[in-house]
Amino acid sequence: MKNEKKVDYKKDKKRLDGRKMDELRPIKIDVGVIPNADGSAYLEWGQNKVYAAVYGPREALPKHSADPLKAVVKVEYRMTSFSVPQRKRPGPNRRDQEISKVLGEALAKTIFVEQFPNTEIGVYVEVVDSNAGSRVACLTAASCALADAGIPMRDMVSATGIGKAFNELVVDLNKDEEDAPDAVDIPIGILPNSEEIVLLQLDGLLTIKEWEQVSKMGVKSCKNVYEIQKQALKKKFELGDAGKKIVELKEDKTVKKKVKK
Amino acid sequence: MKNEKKVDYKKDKKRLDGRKMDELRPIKIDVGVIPNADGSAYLEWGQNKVYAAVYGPREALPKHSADPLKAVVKVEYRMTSFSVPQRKRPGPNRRDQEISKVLGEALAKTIFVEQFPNTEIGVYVEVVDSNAGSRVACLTAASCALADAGIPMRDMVSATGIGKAFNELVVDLNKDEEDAPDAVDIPIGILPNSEEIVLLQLDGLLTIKEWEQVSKMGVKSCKNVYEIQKQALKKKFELGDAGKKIVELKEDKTVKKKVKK
Amino acid sequence: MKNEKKVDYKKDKKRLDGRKMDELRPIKIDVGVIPNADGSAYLEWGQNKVYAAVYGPREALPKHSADPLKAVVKVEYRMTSFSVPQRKRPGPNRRDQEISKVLGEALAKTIFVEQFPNTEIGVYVEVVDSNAGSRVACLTAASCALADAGIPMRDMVSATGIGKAFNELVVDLNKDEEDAPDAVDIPIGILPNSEEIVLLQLDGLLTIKEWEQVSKMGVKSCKNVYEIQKQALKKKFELGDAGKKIVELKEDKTVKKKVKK
Amino acid sequence: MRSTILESEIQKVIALAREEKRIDGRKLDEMREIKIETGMSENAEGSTIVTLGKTKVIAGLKMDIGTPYPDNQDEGSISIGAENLPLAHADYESGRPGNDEVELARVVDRAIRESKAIDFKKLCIIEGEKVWIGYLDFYTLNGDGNLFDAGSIASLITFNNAKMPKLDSENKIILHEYSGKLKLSRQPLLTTFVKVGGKILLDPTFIEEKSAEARFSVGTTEDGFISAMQKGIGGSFTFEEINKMIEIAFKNSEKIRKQIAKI
Amino acid sequence: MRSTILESEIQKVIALAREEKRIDGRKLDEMREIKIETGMSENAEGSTIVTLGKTKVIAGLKMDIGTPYPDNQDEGSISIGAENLPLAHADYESGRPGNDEVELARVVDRAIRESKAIDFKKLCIIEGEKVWIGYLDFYTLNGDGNLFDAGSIASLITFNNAKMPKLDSENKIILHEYSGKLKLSRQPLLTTFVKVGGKILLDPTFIEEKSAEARFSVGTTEDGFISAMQKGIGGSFTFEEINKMIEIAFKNSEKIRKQIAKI
Amino acid sequence: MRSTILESEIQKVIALAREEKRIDGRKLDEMREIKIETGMSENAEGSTIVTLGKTKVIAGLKMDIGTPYPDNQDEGSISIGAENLPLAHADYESGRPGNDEVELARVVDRAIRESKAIDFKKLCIIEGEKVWIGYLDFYTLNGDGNLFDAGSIASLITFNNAKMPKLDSENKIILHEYSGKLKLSRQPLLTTFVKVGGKILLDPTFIEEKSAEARFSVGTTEDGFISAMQKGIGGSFTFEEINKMIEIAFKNSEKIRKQIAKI
Repeated sequence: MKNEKKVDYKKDKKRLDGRKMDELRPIKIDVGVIPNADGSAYLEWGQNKVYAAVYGPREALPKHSADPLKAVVKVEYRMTSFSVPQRKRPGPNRRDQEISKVLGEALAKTIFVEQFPNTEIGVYVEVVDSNAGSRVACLTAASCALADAGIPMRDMVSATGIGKAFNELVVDLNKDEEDAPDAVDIPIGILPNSEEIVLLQLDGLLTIKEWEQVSKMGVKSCKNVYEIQKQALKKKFELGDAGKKIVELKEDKTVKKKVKK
Repeated sequence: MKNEKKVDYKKDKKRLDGRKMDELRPIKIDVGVIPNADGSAYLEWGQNKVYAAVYGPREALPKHSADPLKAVVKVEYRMTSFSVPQRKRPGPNRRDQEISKVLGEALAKTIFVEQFPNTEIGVYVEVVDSNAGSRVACLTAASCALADAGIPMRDMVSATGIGKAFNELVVDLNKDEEDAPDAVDIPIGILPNSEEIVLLQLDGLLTIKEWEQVSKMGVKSCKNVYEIQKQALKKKFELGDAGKKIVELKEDKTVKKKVKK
Repeated sequence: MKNEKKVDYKKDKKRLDGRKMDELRPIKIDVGVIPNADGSAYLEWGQNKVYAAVYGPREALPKHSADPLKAVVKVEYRMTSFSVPQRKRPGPNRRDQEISKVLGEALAKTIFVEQFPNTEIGVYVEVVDSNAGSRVACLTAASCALADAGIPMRDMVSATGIGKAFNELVVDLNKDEEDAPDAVDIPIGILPNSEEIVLLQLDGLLTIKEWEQVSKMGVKSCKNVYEIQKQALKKKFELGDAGKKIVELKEDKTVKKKVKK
Repeated sequence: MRSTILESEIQKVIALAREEKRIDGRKLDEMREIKIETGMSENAEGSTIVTLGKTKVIAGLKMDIGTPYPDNQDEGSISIGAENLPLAHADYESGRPGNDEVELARVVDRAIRESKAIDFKKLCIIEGEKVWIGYLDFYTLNGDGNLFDAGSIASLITFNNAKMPKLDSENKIILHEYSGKLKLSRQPLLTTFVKVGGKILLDPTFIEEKSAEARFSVGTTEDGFISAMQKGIGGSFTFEEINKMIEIAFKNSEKIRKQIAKI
Repeated sequence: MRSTILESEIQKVIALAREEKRIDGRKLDEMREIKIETGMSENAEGSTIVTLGKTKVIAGLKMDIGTPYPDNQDEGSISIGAENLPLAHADYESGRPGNDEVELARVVDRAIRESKAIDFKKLCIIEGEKVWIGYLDFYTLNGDGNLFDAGSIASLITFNNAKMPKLDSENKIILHEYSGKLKLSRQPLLTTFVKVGGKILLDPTFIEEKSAEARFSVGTTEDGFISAMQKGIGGSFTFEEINKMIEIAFKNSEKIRKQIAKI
Repeated sequence: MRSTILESEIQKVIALAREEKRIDGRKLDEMREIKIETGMSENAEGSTIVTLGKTKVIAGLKMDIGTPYPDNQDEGSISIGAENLPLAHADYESGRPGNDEVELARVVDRAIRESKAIDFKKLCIIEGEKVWIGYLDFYTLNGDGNLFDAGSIASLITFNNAKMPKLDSENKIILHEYSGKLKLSRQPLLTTFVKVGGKILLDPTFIEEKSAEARFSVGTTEDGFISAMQKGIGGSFTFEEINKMIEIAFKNSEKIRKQIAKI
């Protein structure tokens, strides 16, 4: 797969899978798919398929993990053994650990954690099929699950990968593109209304000039993702613009929710 | 060992080791062999050699494991590294975990756990040599150890393996029989007085007709095991029918025992 | 390395690295090298390079590890992956576990633990380069770090290896000597003022006669190490004989120190 | 350990069962509706989502190449794992599989393995050197009881539909290329019951399992064989009860097999 | 888990930052003094101690021989590990590396790996059979913040100076003999910032990290490339802030590269 | 962690020791009665139960085939493990071997290994390729102190009596067939003492160990060599005390060797 050296997106004007340079793979979101969870979402993003579930705010366990000032947000990113070409061994590996950490940090700012002292909000994401970009898929799904759970948030979190492959900057790299000799992968997550960056990573070699271009593509693509998230939430609640509801939370910080024990 | 295809018990009328179809291997039980334990037993069953020890009722540790309504019964089934033909690695494997679970569930009903709230009863069984049937050997030994510890019980638990090998239903398969091409292994544990089933597993292919026959053989063999258990307890206490004492416990549910801390 | 069979120290009158039979490798100690620690030391002993740090007395964690009668002394001996010729895997191995235990037991007697009930004193030693004798180097460094932390002690602990190589009893074996066909390694740690033994291990074949000789060499060498320890502490405090200060602690058992939480 | 089930709910389930009623209105021997989806994971050699009432599990198979066991030089192997994901129920926890998950995986495994449905000799590539090792793992996505049957159905379908990876001339796997299928000679399925308030209930929900005295699973095949049995939880069964459950199991699994055949 | 930092200290750091001041008197974009020592571990193929203010880390490299990954038959590999030793700070604990250490190691690793500084093909001994596997581990000896940059500098220097073990005729390592060096084609370095009280601070100390809303690290090369980025901690950055930090990073890392070149 | 020993019992043991008395009436340098049984585990290459007063341990040996260590191409190896089973004492816990068990196993191992009793070269099957790896594990069945000596005796006898598995023409183990024995050239044994109330006690019981200031074990051979020493627990010994213990150890182990010789 690493041998596709003759591919040159600058010349070809289109990508290996036929997409335009700034085109996302098809995204489909269903909200409320896990009945037991307080909030949940199933998301397909190209070949990526992920489930996200939110439990809480609930009593923090073990008890000494509780914070008297705010809710503790725990995020766990996991992959099923069969979600990757070569069987993944059981238990979290170092990549899973890091992704869990950055996803948790990307969600932390948007949740009004100070409203739920001494509780935990458990956010679990499970990848059941993958093809580059599973972390941004999971962040996007987790954000929908939090909204579905009615957790008060400043804004949604919308994410996408931007990068470079075969001599061109592109949106939402797939696996073949990630294997390009000059591949650069830049997962970006933003609060779509304020354009603040909550997730940002980069692997590969990029110039500052390219980065400036990338940041513009990032904002635009994340906002496209945001529209899809809003539609999904709207579909679930049917009774109006659920996405709008989330945005309105920014004004109404007084929302309270009973904590389950 | 899997090549003994010409063996046919239906024709041969006797088994590879000379036993009759419904004959148990020799069983020997010594009660009270581990001085530190509250109750203990050593059991030889053919080549199988196992130790069982009971500690408790004692303070449940860790404290959050305590149940305010009843004693928690913890059973651990382990094998020494040299108890099997190929060296067993240290630490419990998945088989050990499952057997610990089913043995604990087989003992749970017979113990009057509600008499000892907030305590634990630790039951530890260790296989030091094995040759098919170690789990039923351990269950039988554990039951004797519980009786030796004076833990109030509804009944003893008596167990045996029943199964199929070389075209015939047989009692108490040994390793050569477990390796037969048509081998079926069915560990059964019952309360010998009420004939209630507390342990039942099956591996292999069996018809309903054969199962009906197996269940009769199971009850009969377990009752034979029960007689040996009673003799062993009698031998230990010398002063009368200890086995009977156990049975009498069914009538006298008021027995109390001081809990050690 | 095991083939140096023609070496014979009895004949050669000097050792492979040119040392005399009773000569220590060069030792260098710097006290107070880890600013965050309550006490610390860096020690070079031939090629061995080790860091020691002391934290405490501080609140014992987890809480149930606290002893209401005395401070709990926890010692952890670890090696970096690159401190040995063949890369060491992460995590403590059985050797590390044993050395941590014996070092802790060697330090226990000298610390006035009963002055600090319910606290822990954490002693951490890390080997960053090694060449035979890292445990005695660590014990020596840990003792300096405890003194640097102002932990009241009955005496310093001074340690060295004694042993046999190439047909002669020698002080402070290096790796080449440890690989001698007749090598015997005897780590010894003493309280230098009372000559009490707090660390003693032996690997190899030694006669009683040889042992008698070894014990004399051990006391002498440990006392040499003690002088170096005193110099290092003196250098740190500059204002007088810090080593003496330690010794004086023997008289003044009333010293109290505020416990940090 | 978290437990979100209230004692009062359990008492209600038991009281209902005594009157031969169930909290969701089912008959005692009535199975919940089963929905089946396959092939969602393109990276898997086979994958299946089974929805059994509110219970939902996903199973997937990866085939790898390894060396044979010393005592079975001409046989490949299959291993089955089970995990109750913390996203599937408030009471599930992260971490290594506990005793419940180990038992679950092993019983699902035995029902298939002991039925001789899979011919391990066909998983041999080069005797004594290279064999196929299949890893089938199933994960609970929403836990509402009877993971035994849901896992068993999902595993069987996954094996039925699995494509075998293609090998190159050096017997190395060519990613994303397949040749042939993994054929099963039997269609074994588990059927699980619990005893609540002295009554036998087919296909228990989560709350029914928590209310149960005892549990029983039996693996049955389309040609009249029992391939596995497992009694669980701390109570007891009479032989009569066991016989009755085996009888129901044969009938019930036949229905499921018909549904599977339509896929 | 122990935490020795007081809330009042954090509030003080934040208040100072709002006035564009720092507790140690530095300017917001001022790096602490760097001291470098190399070669202390004779058993290592390379070793470096970097002191960055009061932060001190030791890095060491061991080269071992292994088999190549199935999909990269002609390439060796490098793995980077990080450990916060309990001797380095009262808040550090023993045990398996936590999420913080895993992230630290992986970001330091990526900045180097993704810059293509190391040619993994040169680590091949016999294609498909034997390759070099390099283990670079760095350990915190005194923890006072910005382990990312300290670890990055220590790792780069260690690779720069590493000697390659000599092989015998059977391609086995001859202990303590060396032949040639591991050459790097680029000099990538991380530069790390935190946002405290809305202000961007270069090279944060431990207390500044604990006071921070957000953290950002960027790997830069001497020839104008970004090789890694990582946003950390639960807050956010604007694109403007990111751009400003990248600019400072290129300038700052150039200074450090000059210091490294003098070794 | 459970601890069933009362402080008052400890004080009693110390007070008695000061008067040169022991709670079980023994003299200070008196060993408890030793009983020896062998061969109970037919699956083991050798097995032994040693009863020392109320202390009871079972040791067993399994021989396996593996590859030699890179630096000892013509040598096999032996590893010794120890486990205090939770069935053996109320204070013992399940789980991975703790520091006590690791030290116990390693000291028993060293006494034998360092005596050169086992010729590792004789455990070589094919140089550089195949060697014997022996796993001797001993388990405490009833714990009443001095596991060092009980484990040492059980291990030595197990090695003495061990049968070597037979190999087929491909150098694979033929199960349950044996050929020849594992011969030991020396008979090393540990002898263990504790210091209680300033007095030296041979062969301590569990409560005496809990009452002890310090512990000392010495491995001795029949031909006048010390093969191992280990000081344990947090107190100290004088050189005089050590010398005295070594002297007793030589005498005492000679008696045990005579008993062993009779098996």
